[in-house]
Amino acid sequence: MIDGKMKLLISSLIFTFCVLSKGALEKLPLTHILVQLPLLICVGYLLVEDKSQKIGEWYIGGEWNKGGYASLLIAIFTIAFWMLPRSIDAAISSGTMELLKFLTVPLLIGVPLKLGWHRTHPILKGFLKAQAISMLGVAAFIYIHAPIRICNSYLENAQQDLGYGFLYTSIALAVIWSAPLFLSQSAKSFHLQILRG
Amino acid sequence: MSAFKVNIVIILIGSLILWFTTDGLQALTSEGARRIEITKLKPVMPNITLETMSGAYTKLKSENGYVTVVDFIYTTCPFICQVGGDNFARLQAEINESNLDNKVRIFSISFDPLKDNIEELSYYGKRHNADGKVWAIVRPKIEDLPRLLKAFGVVVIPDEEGGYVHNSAIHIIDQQGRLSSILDSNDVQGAVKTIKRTLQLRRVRQ
Amino acid sequence: MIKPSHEPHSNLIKFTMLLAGAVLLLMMIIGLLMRAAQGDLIEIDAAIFYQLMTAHGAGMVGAASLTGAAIMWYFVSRYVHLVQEVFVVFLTLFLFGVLFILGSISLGQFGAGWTFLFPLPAISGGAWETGAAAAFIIGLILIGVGFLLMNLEIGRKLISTFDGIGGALAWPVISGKVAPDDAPPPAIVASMATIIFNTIGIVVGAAVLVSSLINLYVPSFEVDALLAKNMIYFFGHVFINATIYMAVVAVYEIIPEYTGKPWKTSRIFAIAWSAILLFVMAVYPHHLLQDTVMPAWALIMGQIVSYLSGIPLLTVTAFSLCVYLRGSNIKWDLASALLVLGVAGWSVGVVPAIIDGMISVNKIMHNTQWVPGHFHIYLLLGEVAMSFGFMAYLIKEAKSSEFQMIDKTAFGVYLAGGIGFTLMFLVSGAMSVPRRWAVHAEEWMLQDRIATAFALLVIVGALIFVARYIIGIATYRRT
Amino acid sequence: MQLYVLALSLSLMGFVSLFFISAVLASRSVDASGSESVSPSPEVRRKKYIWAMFFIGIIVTFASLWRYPHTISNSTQAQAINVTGAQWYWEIDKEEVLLNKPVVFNVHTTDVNHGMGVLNSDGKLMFQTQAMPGYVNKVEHVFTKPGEYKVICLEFCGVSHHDMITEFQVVAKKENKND
Repeated sequence: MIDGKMKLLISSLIFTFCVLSKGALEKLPLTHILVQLPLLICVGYLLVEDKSQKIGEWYIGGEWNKGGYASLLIAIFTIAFWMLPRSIDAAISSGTMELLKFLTVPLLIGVPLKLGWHRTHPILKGFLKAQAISMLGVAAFIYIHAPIRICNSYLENAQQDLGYGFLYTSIALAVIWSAPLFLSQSAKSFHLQILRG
Repeated sequence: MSAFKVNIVIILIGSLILWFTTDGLQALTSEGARRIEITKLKPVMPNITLETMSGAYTKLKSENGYVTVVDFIYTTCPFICQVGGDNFARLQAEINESNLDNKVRIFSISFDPLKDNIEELSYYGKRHNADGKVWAIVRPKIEDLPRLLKAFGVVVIPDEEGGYVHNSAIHIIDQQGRLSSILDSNDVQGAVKTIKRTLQLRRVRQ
Repeated sequence: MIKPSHEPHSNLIKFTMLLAGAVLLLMMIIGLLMRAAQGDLIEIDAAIFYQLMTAHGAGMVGAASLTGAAIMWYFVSRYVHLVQEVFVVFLTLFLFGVLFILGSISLGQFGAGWTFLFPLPAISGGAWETGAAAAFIIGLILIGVGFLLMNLEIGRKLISTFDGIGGALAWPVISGKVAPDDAPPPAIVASMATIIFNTIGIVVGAAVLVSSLINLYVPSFEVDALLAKNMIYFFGHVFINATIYMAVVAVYEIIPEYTGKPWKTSRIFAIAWSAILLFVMAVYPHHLLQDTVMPAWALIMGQIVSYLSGIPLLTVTAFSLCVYLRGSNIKWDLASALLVLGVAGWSVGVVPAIIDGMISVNKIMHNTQWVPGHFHIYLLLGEVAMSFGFMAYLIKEAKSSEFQMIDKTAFGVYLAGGIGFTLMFLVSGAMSVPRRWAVHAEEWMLQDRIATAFALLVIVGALIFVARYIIGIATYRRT
Repeated sequence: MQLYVLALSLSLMGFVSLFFISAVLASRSVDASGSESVSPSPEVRRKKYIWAMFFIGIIVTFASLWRYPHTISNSTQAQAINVTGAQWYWEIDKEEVLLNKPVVFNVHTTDVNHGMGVLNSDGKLMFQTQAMPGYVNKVEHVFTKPGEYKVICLEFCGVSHHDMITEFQVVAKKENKND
């Protein structure tokens, strides 16, 4: 198993990579949005430990974050903000927004997701997963077919590539999340034995 | 604080941030933002010199109190500028029909003044029936270009085939030389309406 | 044998069925008005007609899905512990959705049909405003969210109890690892399959609904019309099919109680339901057979799968029921009669559907009244009959559960009305009468008028079913 | 054709109903279990039905799709017609087409989905295709009877959906006087 320090190290390595490869990844919207941003989320995700750290305790055990709703809301609003084509444009043209991106994506998406997910009700988890698949589909729809340029900083066919990227991500997530359900979960199925008598 | 209150606070703050960064959910894209900002601020455009397709010189701000309609093009553009050209041809016809031809000027400004020489400009003009009187194809001096594009908020980036990608739109400059509205480049009817409204405003003020 | 081990959520489901029964009656009356208007017996303005049509479509799909969901929830909750609050949330979201939809139609004059075919909601030709279209779409999204939550609750319980999706679909029975005696009961297999395709349908539906909503307010974000049509019909087909696949659970669970013979998950039953799971999703292109720009392989697949879908229904569910009935000494009462009618109506209705699923027939039958003909057979005489049967079952202990004269009469009137009503659609379809026309030509009106009379019979029958149900609930409470 | 479809459907539907009616009638007879020994067991019969349905299905599929019903022949004799649907009228760029020669309809729309259905003078639907925003649906038909044909709308398109009606003529080839 990877321990906390190791995770911290990986986290900072990814962050350094994101900073160094900034120019290369931001050249295309596909790599900007579907590589750099997820990597930055990973940075935050690996940054904190569930229980061993103080921040973890505060998050996991805190009354304010009951049901994990608060941390999920923070993550969702931050995701919504960075889904705006305007914000992406601004992150390229303005240094302040760039800095904001490198701070908020790990800290306000990655960290809350890591620490809030545990407390989330299974149905809400399923709902959010379905929602993510569906909304990636919407984004694909818009980016593939939009006759206008959504981001001023990017070319139109690059925008279409991003659309297809959303589509494939959506399909991949659907497979990744549903495949385990087909596998035998015999550890849990003691109830079945009882039913069978 | 209880979880419920915290959640409410997060929702409030989050919604407020999204509301302000999208101008009240009006503008999700930079282009949308540019249009909203302009209708609010009506910035004065730099009064630069333009060279027309007949080789004459003119200024962006009209001395006779005309309303000026502007689009940005490059004449070798394979697609979007040609469609824009057709739209401007329709606009020119509409203006002539409404007898506004002594109150309105149309400029198609090239943002590639090095490649677009006088011959290229006049060829583009001929192809789309620009009459030279209401509608002229023009180019700025190369040193004025960055300032001009910045003022209009037009972003031009080179594409892979040696051309450019840019936001194409109908820009309307009022009699005082202020950029007053931006419309979709195929919204000719809307442009005519806006032009009439802009002319009306002045009359009321006088 | 896996036997029911929990008390089902009776009161909640009884309340839900009461609501659904009322909606069904109301929508039937709207249907009657539409047929009467087409027959020129009453006068309805075209705009109002199309609003009624939108309400009838959305309301009937809604009522059918609500009854289907209630049936599935009721019987699944006999086998696994379901959190009742989830159904309450589902019902609340559903009712809010209905509120939005009714508001968009009655206040906003929305009339684009329940299929909200892009870009009609956005381009009404002045008949309704953007806000009305948005309210309708938001209403559908709310209902979809409700269904998603309900499906997730049942799905996760089935997955953890019956050893994964494969276990709940009885795959070990197919491979021979588990004997039919130890298999999950038919109700579980059917519910698991329905939940999977319905969840996928809702995810696709949500994507196209949200895209349409964005397009309403930011028209420059265009949606590709062909892709939108594919997604809408995928969602629509899956959703309406799910209603009957949920309702048939009532047959699997109730009929054995009437005969005393168990209905087991056999190998062929398990194969049939896994096949249904695939077919329901692969068959939707049969709604697009007249879009010649569709790739030929997709339309051919639509035709072939449309035929294949009939095989599990006819040779497994229908055939098993017939075999099962023979010599069973089943006790006939309103519940058992309606449930058997439901399977029969469904099986009969699939015939004109399969025939219309052939491209060459579709070319001259699509969007004529042939189409409402076939789906009214397997809704009116199928899903809705099963739902009324389930309602009769819910109040069965309340009275002496004999097949009383009034029940027999109601059943006869409903059956006769249903047959006559749907036959008129088929005859009109064969006479090239288009569907969804507010105004009919003189020469089409004979069938319209006959259909109106039959519709009246259906309503009389349904009214008695619902009245008996209400009386039943009232007396049940007291005892 | 439509009447054959109706007749076939009704007889198949009757056939399916008979199964149910006989099963319901047999449910009362206590003696029914005895008859099972005479006829083959249900599982054997079920298999027979499944195979029969597969077999019939394969034949019907090949017979009905041997020539793909949406084929455009690309014949040099074909006449092309552009049909455009809009809320709520049809625009046809030819008022007359020739008899016994393939006619290719290029079906467009300027706004929402429409459905172009063509009725003959007896009000019988000859064929149809959808009109979809951003696409051109092509459909080919050979008219074998001269006369007036009606174009109607078969996809719900708003409040005046039922008013989208227009006509065109099918005429025999005119005598060429120069011959």
